[in-house]
Amino acid sequence: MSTGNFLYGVAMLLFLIGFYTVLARPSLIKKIIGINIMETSVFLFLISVGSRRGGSAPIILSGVKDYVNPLPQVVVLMAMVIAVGTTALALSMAVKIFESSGAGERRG
Amino acid sequence: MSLIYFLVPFLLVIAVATVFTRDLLAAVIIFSAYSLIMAVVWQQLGAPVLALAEVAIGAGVTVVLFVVAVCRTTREEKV
Amino acid sequence: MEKHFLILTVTVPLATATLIPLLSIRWERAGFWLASLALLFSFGSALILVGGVLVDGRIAYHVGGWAPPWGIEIFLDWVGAFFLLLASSLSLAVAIFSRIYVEQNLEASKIPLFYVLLLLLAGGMIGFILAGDIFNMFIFFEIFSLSSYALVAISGGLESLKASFRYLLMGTISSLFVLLGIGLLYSLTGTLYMPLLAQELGVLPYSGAIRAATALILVAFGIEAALFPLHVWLPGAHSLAPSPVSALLSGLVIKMGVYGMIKVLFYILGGRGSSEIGALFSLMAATAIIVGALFALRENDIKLIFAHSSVSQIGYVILGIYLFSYFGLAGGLLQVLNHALAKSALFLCAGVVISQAGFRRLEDLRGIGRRMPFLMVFFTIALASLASLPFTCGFASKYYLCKGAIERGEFWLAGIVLLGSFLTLLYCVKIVNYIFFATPAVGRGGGERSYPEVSPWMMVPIGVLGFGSLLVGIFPGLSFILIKPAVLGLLGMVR
Amino acid sequence: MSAPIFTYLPVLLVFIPIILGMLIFLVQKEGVRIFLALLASLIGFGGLSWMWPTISKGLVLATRPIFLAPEIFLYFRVDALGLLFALVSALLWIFTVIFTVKYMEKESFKGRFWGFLTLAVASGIGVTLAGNLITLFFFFEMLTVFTYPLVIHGETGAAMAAGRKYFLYLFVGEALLLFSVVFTIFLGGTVFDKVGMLPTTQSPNLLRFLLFTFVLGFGVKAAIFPLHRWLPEAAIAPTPVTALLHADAVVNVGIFGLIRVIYNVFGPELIQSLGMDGLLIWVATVTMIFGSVIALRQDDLKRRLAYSTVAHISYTLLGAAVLSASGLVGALIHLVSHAFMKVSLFFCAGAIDRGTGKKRVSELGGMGYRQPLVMVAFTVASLGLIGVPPTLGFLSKWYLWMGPLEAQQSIFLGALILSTLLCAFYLLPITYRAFFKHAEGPVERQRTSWFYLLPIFVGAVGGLLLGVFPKPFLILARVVSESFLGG
Repeated sequence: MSTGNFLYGVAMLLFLIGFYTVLARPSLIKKIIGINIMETSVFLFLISVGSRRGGSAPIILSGVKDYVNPLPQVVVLMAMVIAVGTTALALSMAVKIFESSGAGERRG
Repeated sequence: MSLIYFLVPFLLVIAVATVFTRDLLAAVIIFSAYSLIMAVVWQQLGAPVLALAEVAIGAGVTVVLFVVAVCRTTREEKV
Repeated sequence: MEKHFLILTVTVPLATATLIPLLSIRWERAGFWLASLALLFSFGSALILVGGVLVDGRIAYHVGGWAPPWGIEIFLDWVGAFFLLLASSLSLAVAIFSRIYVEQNLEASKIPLFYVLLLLLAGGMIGFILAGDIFNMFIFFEIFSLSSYALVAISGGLESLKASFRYLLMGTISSLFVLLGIGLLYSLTGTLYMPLLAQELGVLPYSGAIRAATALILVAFGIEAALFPLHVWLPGAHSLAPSPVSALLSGLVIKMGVYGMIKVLFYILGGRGSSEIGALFSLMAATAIIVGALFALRENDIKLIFAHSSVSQIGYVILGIYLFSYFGLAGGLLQVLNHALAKSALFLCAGVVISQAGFRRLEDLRGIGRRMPFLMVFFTIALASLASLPFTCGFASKYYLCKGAIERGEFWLAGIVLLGSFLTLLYCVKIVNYIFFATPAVGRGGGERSYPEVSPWMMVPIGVLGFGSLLVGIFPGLSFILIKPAVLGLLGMVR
Repeated sequence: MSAPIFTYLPVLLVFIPIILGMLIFLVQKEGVRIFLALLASLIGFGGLSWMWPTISKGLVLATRPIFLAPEIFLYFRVDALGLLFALVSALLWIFTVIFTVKYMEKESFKGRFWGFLTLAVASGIGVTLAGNLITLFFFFEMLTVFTYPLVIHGETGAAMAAGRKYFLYLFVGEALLLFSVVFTIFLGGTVFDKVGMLPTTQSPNLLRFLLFTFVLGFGVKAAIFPLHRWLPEAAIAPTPVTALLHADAVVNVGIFGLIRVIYNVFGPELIQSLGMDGLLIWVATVTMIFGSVIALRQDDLKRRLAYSTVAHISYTLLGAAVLSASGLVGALIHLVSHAFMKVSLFFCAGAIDRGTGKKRVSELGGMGYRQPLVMVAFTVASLGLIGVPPTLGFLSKWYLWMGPLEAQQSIFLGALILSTLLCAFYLLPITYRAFFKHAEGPVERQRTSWFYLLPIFVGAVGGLLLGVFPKPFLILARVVSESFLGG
C-alpha cells in the first residue's frame, strides 16, 4: 500500500468522522468542530495528492531535484484562511443563537 | 514516512475522542491536539509552510475562537 | 481595452467593501452610496464587456500579465456574459432598493456591515462568473457564500440565525465537496486551468476517479442551487433573510450553482457521461419541480411560498441543462433570466409590503391590491411570468423545455414541465385572489388598513425589474442575442 | 384590397380592443369606460365586416408573422372559418356591452368588470383570427385568464368556488393543449394554411395520442362530456359573463379549436385513416344526450340553460366530426344560431332575475304577465333553439341531419332527433309556466329597461331573420366546407 492511497483512506475516514459530527451531534459548537475536522481531512487529501515519495519542500535549493508540487499547497493555504473565516462566522452565529434562545442546542 | 504511519492512528483516535467528549472545553482542547498532530503529518509530507500555518491558524487562532465561544455559551453538550 | 474592465468589475466592489467601514465612521450613508456607485460601475463595465463579447466572442485577461498555465486567467464568453449581465444589474437594483428598507428594518450600527456584505456577495458572484480556473472559482464561491450566510443572519432574529446556521453547514459541506473534487481532478491532470483540464481529461479514459470528482462537484453545486433533495436549507434561509437579500439569494445566488454545473459539465467534462448524469439529475429536477410547487401551494407565508417556488423553478433550469440539447439549454437559460427577474421583483415587492405594512401572511394581504395598485401590478406581472402565462418570459422558457424534452422522446419530462407550471399557476392565483379579489383586511382601529407612501427608492428598482420582465416577456427573442451563441458555444464543447 | 391597412387589419382588430381594454382599468369615470368598451366592440365588428366581402370569395387574409423568439411567432390569418366565429363573437359583443350597462349598474368594481370583459372577448377574437398554433394558444390561454376575474366577480364563497373549478378544469386542459401544440410543432406543422399539417408517415399510435390530448385540451373549453362540469358552476357569474362563456367566446372558441384540429392539423383523411372519427362522433353524441337529460332535471334557470349549452355545442362537434360537407355547414350554422338564441335566453334569465329576483323555473308562474316582452323573446329564442322553421335553428338542423345521412351513419341521426325532442321538453315548459300558470303572491306588470330588451330581441329576432336571410353566414360556412372537404 503506497503512502498516497493510505493517506487517501485516512482522509476519507476523517471526513466521515467530521460528517457524522455535523449530522449527529446536537451542540452547535460540536458541529463546527466537525466542520473543522472535515476541512483538515480535505487538506490532508490535497497535500497527499501533491506530495511525492522522497520529495522535498518546494524551495529551490542546490542539489534538490525532486520537489513536491507547490500548487496544492497554495490551494490549501487559501482554503485554510477561508476555513478560519467560516469558523469565526459560524461561532459568532452559535453564540448569538445561544444568547437569544438561552441554549446552545439546536432544536428540530 | 514511517512517522506518518505512527501518527495516523493517533490522529483518528483523537478525532473520535473530540467528537464524543461531552465537555465542550475539553473537546476543543483535544481538537487543538488534533491540529498539532495534523501539522506534523503535513510537515512529513513535504509541506512545512502549511504545517506552520496549521499550527498558527488551526491550533492557534481557531482554538482561541472556540474557547471564547465556549466561554460565552455553555460547556456541556446535551444529547 | 475592455479586457481591463474584466478585472475591474470584480475588484471594484471587493475593494469598495473594505472602504465602507472606514468611511462610515464619519459619513452616515457611506455604505449606500459607495455600494451603489461600485455596483453601478460593475454594471457599466459589464455592459462594456458584453459589448466586447458581442464583437469578439471571448475576452480574457491575464492577471499580472502571466499567461496560463502559470498565471491566472479570467475570461468572459457568451454564457458568462449572460450571467454577468444578470448578476451586475440585479445587485445594483437590490442595492438601490436596500436604502430605505435597511434604514427601516435594521439597526443603524449594522447598516455599513450590510453594504459590505452586499458588495462582497456581488463581487464574489462576478468573480465566480469570470474565473478561468477551478480554484479561483472555489475562492469566489467561498466569498459569496460566506457573505450570503452573514446576510441571512444580519437581522439577528433567532429564527433567521438558525436558518443561516443550517445554510452555513450545508454550504460549507458543499464547498468542501468542491475542494475534494478539485483535488481529485488535479491529481488526475496536474492542472487547474479549465481549458487545459478539459484537454487532459479528454485524453484520459472515463474512469471512476473522474466520475467521483464530477459527482462531488455536481452535488456541491446542487446544494448551492438547492436541487431537490439538497434544498432543505433554502426555504428557511430565503424566507427569513431581509427581503432585498432574499431577492438576491433567490434571483442570483442559487443560479451560481447552476453556472458551476454548466462549467463542470461543459467546460471541463465536455459533455462526457452526459447520459448517466442527465438521467439522474433530470429525475431530481423533475421531483424538485413538483415537490417545490406542492410545498409552495401549502404555505401561507408569502416569502415561504416564494422560497419553495424557487426550489421548483430552479428545477426547470437544471432540467433544461441536463437535457443536453439546443432547446433544453435555451429553455434553461431563459428560465434563469425569467426566474431572476420575476423572483427578485416578487421578493422586493414582498419586502415593501412587509416593511410598509408589517405583515407577511396571505390572510393579511387581503385586498392590498386596492391600496397599493401599482406595486401590485408589478407583483402580478412577476407572478404571471412565474406561472408562464402567454406573453411572459416564463412561457417561452417552458415552451423550449417542453420542446427539448419531446425532442429527446422523454414525454414524461414534458408532462412534468406542464404539470409544474400548472401547479405554479395554482399558487400564483391563490396569491392573486387574496390581493385583488378579497375584501380588504381590517386594521386595529376597525377601519381599513392604511399604508404609507412607498418611497421611489423602492419603487424604481421594482419598476425596472417589472418592466424588464415585461419586455423580455413580450420579446423573449431579445435575450436570444446572448442565449443562442451561448448555447451553441456550450454544445460546441460537447465531444 | 391592396390597401396597406388591410394587411395589418387582423393585428389591429385584436390589439386595439386589447389596448382599449387595458385603458379601461385606468379610467375612473363610468361613462368613459362604457364608451371605451363599446368602441372596442364596434371596432371589432366593423373591421370584421369589412373583411367579409374578401373572405366570402374564398380568399384569405394573412399578416406578416411577428417573431417574438425562435419558433414563437404571432401570425394572423383570417379564413372563412375564423371570420365566421369572429363575426358571431363581435356582433354579440356589442349587445353584451349594451346589456351590461344596465345590468351591472349597481355593482361594485365596474372598472375591473368592463376591462376584463373587453380583454376577454378581444382574446376570443384573437383565437379565431390566429394563423398558427402558438398564436391560437396564446389567445386561448389569455381568454381563460381574463375570464377568471369575471367569473369570480361577486367575490362570494360560491363565486370563488366556481372560479376555482373553472380554473382547475380549464388550466389542466390548457396544459394538455400546450403539450399537443409543442408536439405538433415538433412534428413540423404550425401554420393553418393547408388541410392536414401533420406528416402522415408518423406512427399511428403517436398521432392517436396527439389527437387525444388535443381533444382533451380543447374539449374542456368546449365543455364536452365528461369535462363539462365547470360550465354549469360558472353560471353563478353575472349574466353578461354567462353570455360570454356560453355564446360569445369561451365555449365557441373551444369548439373552434376542435374544428381547427380536425381539419387543419389532422385533416379528414388522416382522421379517417386513424379511425378516430368514430370516437369524436360518439363523444359528441353522448354529450348531446347527457346534456339534454341533465338539463331536464335542473330547476335553476341558468343551470338549465347551461346544460343546454353542453348539449348544443356538441351538435357542432358532431357535425364537424362526421366529415361530410353538409355536416360541416350544419355545424357552423348551428353554432351561429345557438350563439344568438343562447345569448337571448341568458339575457332573458338575467332580466327576470334583476326585475323580479326569480331564479328558478318553478317560480316563473305568471312571468308572462309580469314581463311579457321578455317572455315573448324567450319563447322565440326557445323555438329557435329547438329548430322550428323559419328560424336559423331549423336551417342548421336540416344540414346537420343531412350530415350523418351523407356519411351513412343514421344512428346519429336518431340521436340528433332525440336530443331535439329533449330540447323541446326542457325549454317549452318554461314558456308554458310563464304564460299559463298563475304566480303565487302579488303580481304587477313591470317595465323592462330598453338596455335589456334591445339585446334580448336582437338575439331572438336576429336568429329568426337569419333563418330567412342566412346568406352572410351560410356563404362563409360553404366556403369553409369547400376549402376543407373540397366542395
